[in-house]
Parts: sequence; structure tokens; C-alpha cells
Amino acid sequence: MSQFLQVLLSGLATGSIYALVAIGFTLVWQAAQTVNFAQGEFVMLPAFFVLACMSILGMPFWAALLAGLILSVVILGVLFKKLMVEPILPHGGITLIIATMALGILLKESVKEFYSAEAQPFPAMFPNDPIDVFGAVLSMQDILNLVLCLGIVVLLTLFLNRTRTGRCMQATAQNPAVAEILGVNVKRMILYTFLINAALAALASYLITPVYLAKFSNGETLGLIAFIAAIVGGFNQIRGALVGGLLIGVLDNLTAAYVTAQYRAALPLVLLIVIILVRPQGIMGTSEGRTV
Amino acid sequence: EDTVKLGMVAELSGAGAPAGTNWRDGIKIAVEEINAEGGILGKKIELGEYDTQTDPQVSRALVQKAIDEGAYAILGTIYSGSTMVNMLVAQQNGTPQFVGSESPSIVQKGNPFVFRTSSGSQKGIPALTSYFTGTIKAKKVAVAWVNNEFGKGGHDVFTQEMKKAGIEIVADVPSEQGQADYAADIAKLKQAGPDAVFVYMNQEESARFLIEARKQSLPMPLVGEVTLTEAKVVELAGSAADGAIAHVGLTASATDVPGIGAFDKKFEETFKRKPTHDAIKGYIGAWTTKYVTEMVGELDGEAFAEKMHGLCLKAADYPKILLDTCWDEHGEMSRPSFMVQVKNGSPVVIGTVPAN
Amino acid sequence: MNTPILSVRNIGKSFGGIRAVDGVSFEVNKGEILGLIGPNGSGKSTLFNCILGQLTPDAGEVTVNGKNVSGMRASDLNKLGVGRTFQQLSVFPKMSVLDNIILAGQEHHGTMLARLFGPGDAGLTAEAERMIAFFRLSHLRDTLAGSLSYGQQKLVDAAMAFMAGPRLVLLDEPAGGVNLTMLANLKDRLVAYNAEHGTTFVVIEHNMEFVMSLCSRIIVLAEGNIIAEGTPDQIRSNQTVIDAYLGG
Amino acid sequence: MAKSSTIRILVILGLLALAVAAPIGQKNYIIYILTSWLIFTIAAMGLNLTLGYAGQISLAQASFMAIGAYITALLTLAGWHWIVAMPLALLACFVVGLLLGYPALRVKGHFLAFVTLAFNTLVFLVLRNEDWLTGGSIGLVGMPRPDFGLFSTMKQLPFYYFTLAVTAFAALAMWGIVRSPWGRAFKALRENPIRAESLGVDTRRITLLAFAIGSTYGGLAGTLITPLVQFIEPGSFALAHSLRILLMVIVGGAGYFFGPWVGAGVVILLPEILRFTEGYYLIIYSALVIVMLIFVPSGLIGVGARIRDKIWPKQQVRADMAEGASLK
Amino acid sequence: MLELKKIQGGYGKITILNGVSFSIPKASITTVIGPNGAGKSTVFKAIFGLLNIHSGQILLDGQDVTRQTPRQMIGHGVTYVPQGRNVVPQLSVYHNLELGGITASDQANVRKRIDMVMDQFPMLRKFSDRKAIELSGGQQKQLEVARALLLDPKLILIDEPSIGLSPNLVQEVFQTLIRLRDQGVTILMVEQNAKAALAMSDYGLVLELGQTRMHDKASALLSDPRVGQLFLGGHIEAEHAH
Ligand SMILES: Nc1ncnc2c1ncn2[C@@H]1O[C@H](COP(=O)(O)OP(=O)(O)OP(=O)(O)O)[C@@H](O)[C@H]1O
Ligand SMILES: Nc1ncnc2c1ncn2[C@@H]1O[C@H](COP(=O)(O)OP(=O)(O)OP(=O)(O)O)[C@@H](O)[C@H]1O
Ligand SMILES: [Mg+2]
Ligand SMILES: [Mg+2]
Repeated sequence: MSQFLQVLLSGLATGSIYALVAIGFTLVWQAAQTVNFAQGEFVMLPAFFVLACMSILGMPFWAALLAGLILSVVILGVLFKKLMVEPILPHGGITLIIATMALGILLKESVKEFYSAEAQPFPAMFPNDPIDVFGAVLSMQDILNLVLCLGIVVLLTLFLNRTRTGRCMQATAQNPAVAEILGVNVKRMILYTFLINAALAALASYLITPVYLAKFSNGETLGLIAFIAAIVGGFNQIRGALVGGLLIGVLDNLTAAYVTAQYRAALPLVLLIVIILVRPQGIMGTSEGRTV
Repeated sequence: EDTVKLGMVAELSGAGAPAGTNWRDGIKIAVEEINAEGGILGKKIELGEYDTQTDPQVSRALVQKAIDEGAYAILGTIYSGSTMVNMLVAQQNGTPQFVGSESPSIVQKGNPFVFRTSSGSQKGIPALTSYFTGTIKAKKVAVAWVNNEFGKGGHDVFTQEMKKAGIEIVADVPSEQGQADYAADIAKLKQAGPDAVFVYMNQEESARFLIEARKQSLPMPLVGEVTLTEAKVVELAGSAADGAIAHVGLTASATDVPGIGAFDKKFEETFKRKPTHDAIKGYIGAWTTKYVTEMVGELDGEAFAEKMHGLCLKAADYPKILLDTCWDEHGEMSRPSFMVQVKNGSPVVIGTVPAN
Repeated sequence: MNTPILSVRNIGKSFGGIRAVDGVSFEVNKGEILGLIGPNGSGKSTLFNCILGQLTPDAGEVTVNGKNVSGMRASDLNKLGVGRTFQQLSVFPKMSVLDNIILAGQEHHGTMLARLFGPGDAGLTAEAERMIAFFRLSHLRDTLAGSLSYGQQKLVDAAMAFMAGPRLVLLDEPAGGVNLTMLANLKDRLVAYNAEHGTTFVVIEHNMEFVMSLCSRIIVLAEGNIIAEGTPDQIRSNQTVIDAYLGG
Repeated sequence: MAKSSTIRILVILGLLALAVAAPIGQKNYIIYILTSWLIFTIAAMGLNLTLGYAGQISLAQASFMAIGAYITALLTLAGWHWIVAMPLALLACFVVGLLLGYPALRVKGHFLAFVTLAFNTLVFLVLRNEDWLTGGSIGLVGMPRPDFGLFSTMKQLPFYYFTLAVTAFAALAMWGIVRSPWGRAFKALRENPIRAESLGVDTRRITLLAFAIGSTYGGLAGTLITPLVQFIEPGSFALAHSLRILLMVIVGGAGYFFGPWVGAGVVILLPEILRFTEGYYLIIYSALVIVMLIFVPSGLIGVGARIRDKIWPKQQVRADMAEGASLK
Repeated sequence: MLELKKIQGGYGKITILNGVSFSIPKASITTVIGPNGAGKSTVFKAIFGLLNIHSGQILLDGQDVTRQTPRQMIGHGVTYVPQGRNVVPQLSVYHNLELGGITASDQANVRKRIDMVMDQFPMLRKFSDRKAIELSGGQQKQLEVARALLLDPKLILIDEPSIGLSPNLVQEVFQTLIRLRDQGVTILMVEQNAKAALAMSDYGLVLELGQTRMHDKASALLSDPRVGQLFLGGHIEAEHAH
């Protein structure tokens, strides 16, 4: 029993991290109708900004966190949007998707070449002391991850659906031509999207890296799992990312503990395929509506 | 010609990059030293770097490329999967090759040109058996391993050894390369309650494993081969690494051995980090190339290979070999090894295991 | 001989709480040109989509030539000789006008395997070019259909419905955006085609001049129900229709 | 019309002659790279059909290479000749491709991407875990290169010509498919499936075929990789390689017949050319790809036309001007 | 109030507009007619800053507005209703309307106007919470037309508002335009439903091959036999096409 509880709770804790990254996917989708395949690297990088600020510039941890956030927002938000999204997006999603794949390689290799090929420890923002929950062990960090993730989902959903700016962002994604004709500042809306995305990525990075360790290749697995989480959740709903992330975290752990560790990477996927085939819009997603 | 070309083919990017870059940097130090001493047979070494991207197919192409470009010997690769392929090319061209791979099958193919720089897992892991039977007196053990070609090889040897020793394996827990969450693995091990756990994973995976094990307070000793107590792992896992035990062929923490201490210092000065065993392996590979070539007296791959088989180099005569080392007729090597335990955040040699 | 070519019985379709089509039944005789009109949102397009397999109706039955085709896929219906157009532009934007038109006919030439090994245009270039010329688009033959003007795309759309030599064609607002002169041509074409091949047409249209002069019978839909049916003259003077749809 | 097609034939013949002459006098390594370029061109051609023409996203092309490669490996290791093993491998890929097509009938876009991605992962795991058959993560080694009596492909150069012949044949078959009414139906599926269905295009069948044929090309590439490398292991067919093939298709120009050739060329050859930059070559390579996509987003195949437009910016008058106005 | 001087422009390499010139006075309705593909919609795009203009000049109240962005044009008090379907698919009807007034500084006023247009098109109120994509073709068009009335524009560019609208609503829209004109708004409209449109317009403009062919009082065009024959459903061309 305590094993089950442990596996379940740890699954939720890990899942909340996946969810945090997955939110980025849904956000970018809802606001620009494209997929950022470098999302994993976007989460890998901020930790290295912090490490660099600490080791090269000798900043204290909290200052480095702030500097890392600013750097992320500037590089992964503003520059990414200006230099890549803006010129490529008009030519269609798939081209941008491929370009972001290349960007992923670029970021990964740059970190490896200019910082380190080896994993680095990363200080935790919150204490990692174990907390006993009915015989299972969680850390403060785990619980905070879950809470933060939940909070962000609620806030972002409210922002996108309840504020005029949020709706302008949606309009820009769904029909940029119309948004432009109506006088929406299309470029700025896209910028907002990528600013939020970059900030979220930095946050995710800070929360994940103490556990995952800072390594240039972290993005590969993380990005992929989060992508899957976003899809399973429905892709067009922020809350879908939360559900998808938690589901994958838990399924993965349950599979490994009770079914097969050899196929732990596949069994959840197969289950999710079944879900997708039954509900083609994803678990929390809504159908895109009338086609004829 | 007044230079001799060596082809350094290794995993400089992709999953194997940490191992590959260490291998490369170890070799770089060796090459610098050798060139400072006048090179091989008076010719300076020219080192060609080839990145396999941790892709066996690319590695094969690159060994070919290195040879096309005139490499006299190949140094690399480390991932067994890559070595399995590219050693065919070196063999076809009669080019000697020093590899960092530890998979048993490499020296079982009857390839006369391939030589190890560390002993294969079929030799390393049996060295641990006495620890399980003697020191811990384990009745039942568990094995946690990374499910790639590296981990699989170790896992297979380990299970066989335990069977031979009459120890029951009560939990067999494979994990994925790059896996982040070890909660389920540890929970499973905890449930199974073995006397000790054999941990066979790459660096970060080992560290993450140790961290989660500490979190769930897994009570039994964690024993590994080579990686588990490496400086890097200790750095990453922090206090969670305390108590971990491993058998290591080469370790920078064996600073009592004079050559190793000197290398450790030089490496850290040059690259601002601690060398791993891969770095030492690369270093040895390069130096062996010099020593043996000079024994042969000319740049002849065939003669070199012939000389290598059954050769023993004593550290007293050949200091840069670091420890007395022998190669058998298959290219397998043997040399004394160490048992290491992490204490207060640093690996400490707790025993020596004679060459087997 | 006298079985209706299309018979729709009790078709119903809801979306969430909206009853878009509410148990509609009617028949279309061979060789007839039937008009289907009604206010926006009265369920006309939904009805078409239910008949033609793009939507699955909640209830009801459709027969073509006495054959029950409920639940049949659109491509199979097309092979039975039923063609259609959609209300919104639906050309293939990144294919040339010629390719658009050839595609509309090619699936009716030989088996699938034979098409793989046959000529690239399935022998349809000449016919397609005639069709293009009729709609005065010859100069745009090799232009991508997506870069035509609205009306031109509408014409390509209409042209496609004719390529398969259909026996029954359902047109959803063919006149929208088409220049009046061209529209007169289109009307002539429909009438001539109808006379020559006995092809049956069902036309949804909001252009009253066009419908009234083209159709022999008109059905009026409102809120998913048929509220009137009759000749153009009867419809024009029906007070319910004037109130709900035509306006003063 | 006739003139442009003769020009095209001349260009193709010229390129073919270039392909025949390219490896002469080159070192083995270069020939090896050229051979893998051809092989990846085949795989990319297949994905180009599925994705570029038919608009169905697939992230599983590498897994079909895997299926083709493993079947060829197992059979040739068992002593069968490549020429027997190859058709069997292709058949298997065709069938599995059909099966993979079924989800595409229900889901589109990113959902389809996910399903195919999951399939790729599954294939990888089966290859790695079922080591009784596949050799697991250690892989299979020592597969012979085919010997055709008078023509043995054991050496690098003959193997290149052998691959070239197979590639030329595959390209010819692909050309036949895309210029036939099938090609038009594939495009129609991509552009507007609902409209296509209403015009009699059996979109189900066409979707399945798009997957099956595309997968078969992946399989064909696999049957050539096996004798080229003479070693296969699951890692060479992981998701990253599917993405690499996707990159080839997009960089070359999706939906253009010659796109895959250019794309595979860039993805395979460019890193080789950049090797002299040592540690930085992947950085430079990915940066170049990004720059390429920014400046020629529809693929390199269109770069000629773009340059021409830059150099001779030519305005065209509208086509109906010639007919003259009807209202004078 | 609006003046085009020899506008040339097009898409990519193709020049579509071959020197379009005209000017329209304030507080008038002008209807543009012409065959399909004449370039009517292209002229609108040119005015609203959505076209690559090669040469020529566009003046709005004497001010040069050539090559300004759509946002700038909105700033000058111009709104544009394009041809075809132009809603934001996944947003509700209400939020689509709201977007129509997104540039207004006084949002309370926009809400008031939304209420007003909902009175005019009752369907919008009934379905205000539904996603725009779910509406029928004509309902979407109503939404679009209504959306264009939320600001206080000087000039409305409206491209074939009647497509897909039921006849009573076409009348409603035309009445609205007349009302707006009477309040001083200038209206430039494209219509294929040309007889009805010219009947309510002050001026008519015939465009062909990207050139202005005629520009006159609407009534004059309506009674011109050549115009009738060529563009208003005359029969001469059907013959030679066979
Ligand atoms: N997929 C859908 N989801 C929700 N509602 C729908 C859907 N399709 C149609 N409707 C609703 O059904 C009703 C009928 O729509 P339909 O398109 O059939 O109308 P129509 O008679 O063709 O109108 P129009 O003349 O404007 O084209 C409308 O209220 C519409 O909003
Ligand atoms: N995006 C585009 N790319 C290339 N050519 C285009 C594009 N849009 C329109 N054209 C061409 O420009 C010409 C004029 O198009 P426009 O849309 O202005 O016509 P229109 O007068 O509005 O016709 P309609 O009455 O059919 O709406 C047409 O010949 C068309 O083929
Ligand atoms: Mg309709
Ligand atoms: Mg137009």
C-alpha cells in the first residue's frame, strides 16, 4: 500500500513538472498555432544562465535567479520571437516547427561547447527535506511544484479567456489576418506569448533542475514528454496540459512499478493512443468545431 | 614525414558526450606530454578529432575517414555499440585501435587489432563477487541498471555471477537512459528488501538514483562498478552519495598511485575539472601507443598488434601506464583495481583488488 | 421510372442544444430543379451535409434512386452520380485550376490501379479545358486556385461539380459573389445540362431572382422545419415566407 | 511545353552522369557518405509522399527503416540473398504502414504526430528489449553485402553503384506515382480532404496508401543501410532519426519531387563539410539550417527561383489583359 | 474625401491594378462593380494597406495614406469588411464583436454599441455565447457586418456584404448603410448584387482589368445599356463561350 501511494504521489510530483513544460506548448499553440520543438531546451537553458551568473560573474544565488529570468525572457522570448518566429511563422507552422528543432540542437550544442558537457548540480530554491505522507515520502519541493503548477494553470486560463488582451492573443493565433484587420497589434500579441512562455520556461527550469541536474541534453526527454502531455491533454486548453502532465507522470511510474520497466516508455504511450483514438480532441480539449 | 597521425574517434556530442569529451581531453594531455618528450620515434603526434555523435553508423564512417586521412592508430570509441561496428573497419585496414568500451563481446570477435584501455565488464564485475559473498555476506541482492548497451552488458554479467555464487536476485529493475524520476524504481527496491543493491548506470542517472534513494531512505548498501562513486556523481548527488561503494579499475582518487596523482593535478589545471576514468583511459591509450610503437621500432600496425598480444607493461618501467598492465591474446587487459567508498562527500579507496 | 431520384425522410440533426434540422422530409423527382431557401441558420447547409454523408444525422433516412444511402460515405455517393458544392469556398488552393477540374473527374475513370498506370490526366485535359473555357477562366488555367478572386473560385467550385457527369447535383449558394452576367451564363448552363442529360438539381440560394427564375419548385426551411413548398409564384406571395425571409 | 520537358530530361541525365562520376577517385569515406546520402534520399522521398504530397504528418519514418533493416539483416544473416530479403522487407513495411495509417483516418495534425511518434518509440523498444531476435541494444553485426555473381558489392565503390541503381529505380517509381492521378488525389487529400471526398476521392484508401507507400520507401532505405553499415542497433532508428528525415524533407522542399535529394544532401553532407570546425560544427550546422528556413521557408528547391527574382525582378501583366476590355 | 491616384500594385510578380484612379466625396455611398477578377477586392486591400503598391497615391481627406498599415488606417477612421469569411473561429460571438471595437479607447461605448447591433441582428444576441465557427455562413456574415459598426468610422470599406445573407437581411444592411451615410459616414462598397446596390448608392464605379472604366452617378450606370449588358446580367457573352 505504501509503495502504491509512494509511486502515485511521486508520479504526481513529476507529472506537475511535465505539466509546467507542457503549458508552454499549449500556450504557444493557443497564441501562435505552432509547436516549439525547442521547448525542452528552453527549460534546460535558464538553469545554465543561473550557473553561469554564479560561477563566472560570482553573483549570489537569488540575484543569479533573477538575472537568469531576465536573460531567458530576452533571449528565449524577445530574440526568439524577433529572429525566428516573426520571419518564419507566415510561411506555415511546419517550417517553424522544423526551425525550432534546429534551434534545439543549437542551444544544446552551445551549452555543451561553451559551458560543459557534464551534468552540474543546481541549488534548490526550496528545502528538499522529506515529508512523510501516510508512509510515502514527498519533499517540500514536490508539493510546491504541484501547487505552483495548479496556480499557473488557473491564472493563465483566466488571463487568456477573461481579459481582452488574452482574447486578442487568441484571435491572433486563430486568424491573424482578421486580427490585423480589426486593429489588433498582432506583433505585440505574439511577443506577449513568447514572453510568457520564456518566463514559464525559466520557472520550470528552476524547479526541475535541482532534481534533474543541469545538463545540456536535459531538454530531449523533457521536451518530448511534455509535448506528449500537451497533446494528450488536448493542446488547445491550458488545463489540458495539467491533466496530461499529471497523467503521464503517474502512468509512467505505475507502469514501471507494476507492469514492465522494460516498456515503461511505451505502455503509457499505447494507453494514450487509445485515449486519443476514442477522443480525438484530447482529454480536456474541445473540438475545433464545424468543418462543413 | 615528421609527424604521426592518431585518429581520436569518440562521442563528442549526443548522449555519450561526457564520456567522449573526457576521453578526448585525457588524450590531449597525453599528446602534449608525448610531443614535449619528442613524439613517437621522434615524430610529433598530430591528433585528428572525429565526433561520432554517439551514432554507430557515423562512427564507422569516421574510423574510415581517419584511416583515409592516414591515421596510424585509432583511439576510441567508448560506446560499445559504436566500437562493435567501427572496429571492423580498423581491422580491415590493419590499424591498431584502443577502445574505451567495456562490453564483453568486443574481444570475443577474434579481432587482432582491438585493445582495451580498461578491463571488460566480464572481468570487472566478477571482482565484486567476493565483496558480496565475503564482506557483506549477502543472501539476496537486487540490481538496478540502465537499459542501454552499457547497462545491459553489466547486468548480464552480474546476474550470471550471482547465480554462480548462489545469491538470489530479488529485484531486477531496468531504467531508461535519461530517466528523471526514480521514485518507482526505488519504491520497488525498498519493497523487495534485498541485502544490497548493485547499481549500474551512467553518471547523471547514478546521481539521480542516489538522490531518490536518500529521499526514500533506502536502507541497504548500494554497490556499483566504476561509475557510482565517480567524483562527478558525488558532486551531483551531494550528501546522497555518502556510503555508496564501487569497484573501480582506475580512479583519480587513487592519488596514492604517483602517476595518477600527477595526471589528476595536470588535468584539473588544464580543464578546470576532475578527470573521470574515461580521461585516464584515453591517457593510457595514447601513451601505450607510444611505448609499444617504440618497442616495435617502426610505424607498422601489424607488428604493433602482434607486439601487444600477451604484453605486460610495468609502471616502474613505463610510468605513464600508471599501473602494471597486461593485454592477453584477445586484446583484453588486466591490471590491479580498487574498491572505493564515498565518505563525507569524497571517494576514498577502501581496498585493492589484484589483477585477474 | 417514377421513383424519386432523391428522397429524404425525417432527417433530424442537433448540435448540443440546437436543433438545426428537425425531422425534414421531401422528395426530388428526376429532372427537377428544386430550390431550397430559408433564413440564415435555418438548417439548409446542415441538411445537405446530412444527405451527402459529411454529417451523420441523428435520425432519418436518405434514398437515392430508391437505394438507401444513409450513412454512405461521400465518395461512394459521388460514384453513384451525386455531386455537390459547398457554401464556403472549397477549391484545392495549392493546385492549379486545371488540376482542380481534372481531379473532380478522374475518380470516375477506370479502377484505382488502372489510374496509377494510365495517363497522368486520366485523359481529361480536353474536357477540363472546355469546362474552364466555359467559365471564362482559360487565362487562369495554370494559376493556383487559391490565388483566384472570390467569384472565380466560386466558378471553379461549380465547374468541379459537373466534371463527373452527375445525375444529381446539390448546389449550396452557387451565386454568391458571382458577377450577374456570369451568373446568367451559369443559369443557362444548368438549364441546358438539365435538358440535355436530365440531371436533377437542388439549389440553396439567397439570390431570389436566380432561384425564382431557375427552379420549378421551391421548399422553404425555417428553424429546421419546412414551412412552405410550391412554385416560385406561390412562394413569392406566401405571407409566412415574406415575414420570415423575404422581407417587405 | 515540349521544350521545358526536354530541358528537364537533359538536366536529369546530367545529374545522373554527375552521380555516376562523383565517387570516382574518391576515398572510401567520401563514397560511404555519398552512399548514405542516396539511402536517406530514398527514406526522405517516402516521407515526402506521406507528408509533402498527402499532408499526413509522420514521425515514424526511421522505424520503417528499422523494420526494413532488421528483416534484411536477419534474413541475410540466415543465408538468404539480399534480393530475396528485400521484397519481403518491403512487403512487411507496406503492411505495417497500412496499419499505421488507420489512426490517421481518425486524427490529424499534432495528434497524428503523437501517434506516429509513439509508434516509433514502440518499435525502438521492441528492437531493444526483444534481444532473442534482434540482438537487443548490442545489435546485429556482420551482414554480408549482396553478391550478384559477376557484380559483387563487397567493396565501397560497387556498393555505391548498386545503391545508385536502386535509388534511380525508386525515384522513377515515385515519379510515376506522383504524376499519375494518384499524385493529384494525394495533393487533394492534403489541401481539402472533405472536398476531395465529395468529388469521389476515396480519402480513406488514399490516406492508407500514402502511409503504406511512404513506409515502403523507408523500408527500402533500411534494406540498403544494413549491407552498407553491416551493423544495426536500435539507437540508429530512434525518434531523433525520424526527425532528421523530416528535416531533410522540409529543408529540401516538401511536396517537390527533387526536395528530398537536396534535403538529404544538406542534412548528410553539410555536417561533413563543416567537420573542420571540430566541436562547433553542429552549432554552425543548426544555425545554417535556421538561416536557410528563414530565407527560403518553402525549401531549398525554390532557392533558384528566388535568386532569379532578386536579380531580374520581372513584373508580369495579368493574364486577361491580352483579351482586352469589354467596356471600351 | 478618399482619392486614389494611378494606383498600380499586385501580388508577388503579377501586377493586378493597372492605374486605378477615382475619388469619392464625403457622406456618400459608392458601389464598385465589375466582372469577377477585375480587381475590386484588390483595390480595397490597396487602400487598407494590405497590398504591395508599386506606384500611385492614396489620399484620405487630403492626407497621403499610401502604404500605411491596417492599424494606421483604423487610426484614421477607416474600417474594412473583407470578402469571404472572417471571424475568429474559437472565440464566442460576443468576443468576436468585442474585437471589432478593440482599438476604441472608450470600451463602455463599445459595449453600448454591441448592444445596439445585437438589437439590429437578433441572432447575435441569441447566440452570443456560441463559438463563431459554429454559426451558419450567413450568420457569420451578419457577425462580420455587425462587427464593422462598433467603431465610429469615417470611411467603411465593405466587400460584398450580401453574400450569404437572406434577402430581408440584405435590405437591413443596406438600410443601415444609408443611415450611416446620412450621419456623415462615407461608404465604399463592392457588390455583385449590383442592381439593388446601385439603386441605393449615390455613385457607381465600374472596374475592369484593374482599371477604372466608368465613374458616374449610380442612376446613370443603372440606365446605361452597355453596363447592363456587360455586368448586370445581359446575355451577349453566353453565346461565344460555346
Ligand atoms: N458543427 C456545428 N456545431 C454547432 N452548431 C452548428 C454546427 N453546424 C451548424 N450549426 C448550427 O445549425 C444551424 C443551421 O446551420 P446551417 O449552416 O445549416 O444554416 P443554413 O440554413 O445553411 O444558413 P445560411 O443560409 O446562413 O447558410 C445554425 O444555427 C448553426 O449555428
Ligand atoms: N492572393 C493572390 N495572389 C495572386 N493573385 C491574386 C490573389 N488574389 C487575387 N488575385 C488575382 O487578382 C485578380 C483580381 O482579384 P480580386 O480579388 O481583386 O477580384 P475581384 O474583382 O474582387 O473579383 P470577385 O468579384 O470575384 O471578388 C484576379 O485575377 C486574381 O486571380
Ligand atoms: Mg448554409
Ligand atoms: Mg472580390
